[in-house]
Amino acid sequence: MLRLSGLAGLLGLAELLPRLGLVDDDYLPPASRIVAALAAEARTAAFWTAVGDTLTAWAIGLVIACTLGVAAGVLIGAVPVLRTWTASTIEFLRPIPSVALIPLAVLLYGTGLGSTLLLVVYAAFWQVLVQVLHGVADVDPVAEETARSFRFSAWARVRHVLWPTALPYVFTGLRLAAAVALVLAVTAELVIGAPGLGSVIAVAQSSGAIATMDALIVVTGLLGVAINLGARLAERRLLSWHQSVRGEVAG
Amino acid sequence: MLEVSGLRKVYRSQRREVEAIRDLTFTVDDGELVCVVGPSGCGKTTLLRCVAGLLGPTGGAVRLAGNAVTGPPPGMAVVFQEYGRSLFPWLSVHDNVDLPLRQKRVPRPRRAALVSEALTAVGLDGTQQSNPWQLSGGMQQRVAIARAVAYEPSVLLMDEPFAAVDAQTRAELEDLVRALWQRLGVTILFVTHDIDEAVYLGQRVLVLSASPTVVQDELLVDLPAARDQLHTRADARFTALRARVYEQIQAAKGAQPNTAISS
Amino acid sequence: MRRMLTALVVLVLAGAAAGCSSSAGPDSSGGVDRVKVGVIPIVDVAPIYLGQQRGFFGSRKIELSMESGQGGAVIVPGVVSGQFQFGFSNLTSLLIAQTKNVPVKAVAAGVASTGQAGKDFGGVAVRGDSPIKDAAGLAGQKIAVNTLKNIGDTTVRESVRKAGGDPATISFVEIPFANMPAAVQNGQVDAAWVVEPSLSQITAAGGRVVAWNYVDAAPELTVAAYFTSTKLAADNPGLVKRFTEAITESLTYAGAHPDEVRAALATYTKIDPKLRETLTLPEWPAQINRASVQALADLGARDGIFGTASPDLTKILP
Amino acid sequence: MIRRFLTVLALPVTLFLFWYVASRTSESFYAPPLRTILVAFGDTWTWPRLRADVLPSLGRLAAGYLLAALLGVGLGIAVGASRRLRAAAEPVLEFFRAVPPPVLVPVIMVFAGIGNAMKVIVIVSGCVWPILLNTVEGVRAVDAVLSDTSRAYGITGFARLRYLLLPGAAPQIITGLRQALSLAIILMVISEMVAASNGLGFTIVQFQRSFAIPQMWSGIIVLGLLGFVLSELFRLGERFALGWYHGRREAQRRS
Repeated sequence: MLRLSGLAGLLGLAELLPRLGLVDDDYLPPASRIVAALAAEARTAAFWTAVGDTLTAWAIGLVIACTLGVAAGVLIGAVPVLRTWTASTIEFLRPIPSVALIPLAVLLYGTGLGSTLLLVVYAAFWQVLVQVLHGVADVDPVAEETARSFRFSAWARVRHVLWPTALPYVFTGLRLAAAVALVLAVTAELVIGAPGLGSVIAVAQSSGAIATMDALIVVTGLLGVAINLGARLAERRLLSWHQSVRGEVAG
Repeated sequence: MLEVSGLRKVYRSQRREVEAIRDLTFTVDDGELVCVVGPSGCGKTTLLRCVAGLLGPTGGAVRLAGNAVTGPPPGMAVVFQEYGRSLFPWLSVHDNVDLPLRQKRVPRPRRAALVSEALTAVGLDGTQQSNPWQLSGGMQQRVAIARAVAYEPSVLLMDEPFAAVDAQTRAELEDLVRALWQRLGVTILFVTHDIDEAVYLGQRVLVLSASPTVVQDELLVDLPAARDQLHTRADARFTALRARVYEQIQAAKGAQPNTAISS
Repeated sequence: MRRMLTALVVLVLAGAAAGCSSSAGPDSSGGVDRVKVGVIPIVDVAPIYLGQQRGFFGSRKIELSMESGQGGAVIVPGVVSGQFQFGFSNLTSLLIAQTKNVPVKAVAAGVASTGQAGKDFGGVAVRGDSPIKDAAGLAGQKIAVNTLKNIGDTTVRESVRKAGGDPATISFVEIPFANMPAAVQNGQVDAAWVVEPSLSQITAAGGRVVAWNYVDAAPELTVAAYFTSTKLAADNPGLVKRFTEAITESLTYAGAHPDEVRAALATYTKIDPKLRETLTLPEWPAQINRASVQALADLGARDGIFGTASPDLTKILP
Repeated sequence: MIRRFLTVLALPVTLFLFWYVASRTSESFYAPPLRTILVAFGDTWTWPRLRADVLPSLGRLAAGYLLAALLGVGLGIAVGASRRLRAAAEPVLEFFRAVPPPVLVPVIMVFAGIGNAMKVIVIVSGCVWPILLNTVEGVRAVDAVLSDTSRAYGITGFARLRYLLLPGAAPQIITGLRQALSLAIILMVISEMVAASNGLGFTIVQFQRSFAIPQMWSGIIVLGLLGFVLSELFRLGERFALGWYHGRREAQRRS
């Protein structure tokens, strides 16, 4: 009940501000008009195609980013030399805004799915990589030494010591990456024009259809809430064995 | 004087209710050292948290010097079992002891004297600027005791303070507590699951039943005030008292099985 | 280990490059060329959608698909890299591209000004209660344009210049067209150079147009054009010729059938139906007006948007 | 020292050399040889340019980041300390977090105009979330025993904030701040893509639009360098602020 009161309050505020004339309702329509626009959109097939396109780009991008991030993270994390030698490069590449890669993306993939994927993967990859590196660094030296004393092979050490320790961190990374991937998917579509919710937002914007634009923005927000809920649920299910789901939140 | 009368505590979660304490009544006189002992899971910590004002009771009352305890009362200090978690890791040993005094608005020179006296009393000279996590477990618990002592409480609550330190340190700390008690004349309520410890330290021992908890037995420890690890523990009277407490606890375990009330 | 990583990087890059080359160049299957055109989803490109519906491209064995990109920054690289075979861009951008030796070439007219003050699809608008009465009054004001150092600011300066004001005193600020109605209404800018449909939104809210910059810049100004890469122009002149014919036919048809244009807008924009019926449509002449392009080049050179270079019209125009 | 320098620089130098050699004969208009980019870098990022474009960007970045930090930590502590507030606020926060900042720009413009305030708010609106959500988690994770100890010793009100909540949540707050830093740089670029007349993001976009591709690439390198320098500074600050945390972790691992 309480959980809904916050959203209800927000909705009320969004309705009242324009109604009371505090902001011009031409440029920030009241919530009821946005909801009506949303209902109108939801009746069109194009809207669902756009949602589908965005989610497809999100999912594929996330899978690629996670696979690469986990592989690279375990590799770099497990070999100390690699770690020291790559640290500066990672710090250099990580903050390069994915939006700066837009020309490169268009050059390689035009305005297709590939462009969106490039930006999504680039942004999400670092989230996973950094978390995996944190996780690998957290391995208990005692556990590591125990494994060595029993003459575990390198693979077995990765499998039975390193991986279980890093797993909660990996999940945190996945959750962060899932959120960032959605933001980037919509941004890429918005700026480049690749098919998806973002490009529909851009069309609504350039057509001056402000209520529709706001409705679509609301949809991206709701998708974000849903993705976050799903990720948390999955994490809780899969990591219930772990005494404390450690690590970091949000991104 | 510390009075606990008809104390009852029920934990409510969404699905069920658990009665941790059914009915506890006892008093601790000023300057007395009373040990509370009971089987594991009997609600000792709940009792202590209620006395400390950290937890509101479901029924009954706790009174300190005639005033009902509704929140942490001034003049009461607590030493917790988890020394590693009760010290501020971001503050030095000195600041850990100093901070509560600053909150009490003790003037600066007096504070300096109290902190250094307390640290000397627990044998921690020269560690003032260290961080707690740089010390061993026993030393960390000494810091917690020093903090309580420097606070100059009229009542000191100790919640299984030595459960997580090694046996030798534990013996030293037990003697330390008795020495401090005798020197400062403070009222101490000492909760433990260790029967030997309870008998060795206390003037009086309260034996609690299993949960939901009531007072199972109460006995006076008629050992001489000067106690030491070697002779006191070898004393026949000590052994007899110890046996009696042990029997009571066994009886307590058998008498009242765990009951959870479904709502 | 590091070698492995390098190998991985190379592999990823190679994969990306392969993905790039595979989609470059038009696919020909059964004599029909599949052609992608990078367009901005605005009123200006209605003829190509209309021409597609009418079959002007199909009859020339061109299977058309429109890729909507948000502006020239996306469309030009797309055309240069072969992701799109053709693109739509305003002429000032194409002139800038030419001075930087971007390998592109215009193939057909895109959209043109109506040439009539009071009835053009773009102009400089102010709020109803603004003290600015005419183009001269714009001197010293803060004016919104969608892109700095491009067709908007150079033509607005010309309007002010012709009216006797000092264009150097104007401060331009970059705001997307869609946000201009709000920016004008809230007084964040003194005036905005704005095109349809945002222009109609401003006038509907009581705003006035004080300068018709396209009209002032040159008679019958060609604003934008369709272009291709020099590579495609050299490799496949037949396709370029067919595309040019088809788009030219589309432009002519659109010019003659404004009602069908308004209907076509519904297929790729979300412009309000009422607005769709009333907004001012641009002209769609079949030919690029060279003299007007020269005028744009001169204006741009005067404002220094080409740097030290000066555009060579013979290289960029068909 | 020299060894550390070598390990820091080895891979970047190798990669740059690789790029240099691989792009030597590039004829692609959009991927010019690194040589050309480096020449453009020298010509472009002169002192006046740095002052005219990088400084304003840094100013907005600093303002936005600090504001986000204050807001995020402040709200985060309030929300983290109150169960009811948390339940009501969480869905709203998650919602706003998921809205991509570029689509918020027009909405923010309606309220905040087109000046520096708008850009700062765009930066705040994007990078406040990791700080806020991490602070909430950090406050919730403050040790229960420590919290009890504080109450028992009468450490309440401001002192509770100063000595218990803030330092207790600090490791997570700092994690949030670190995540927010790289976000802030991205948002700085995004905010300068609209209604700007100077700034790093603005300049890069202008280069891109005017087909000055080597200059554009040099701008991206500047962004990377900026990010690198800021994250190094951050690391120094973190060592200082979280000395106790790292020390304790080390101590726990040894024992």
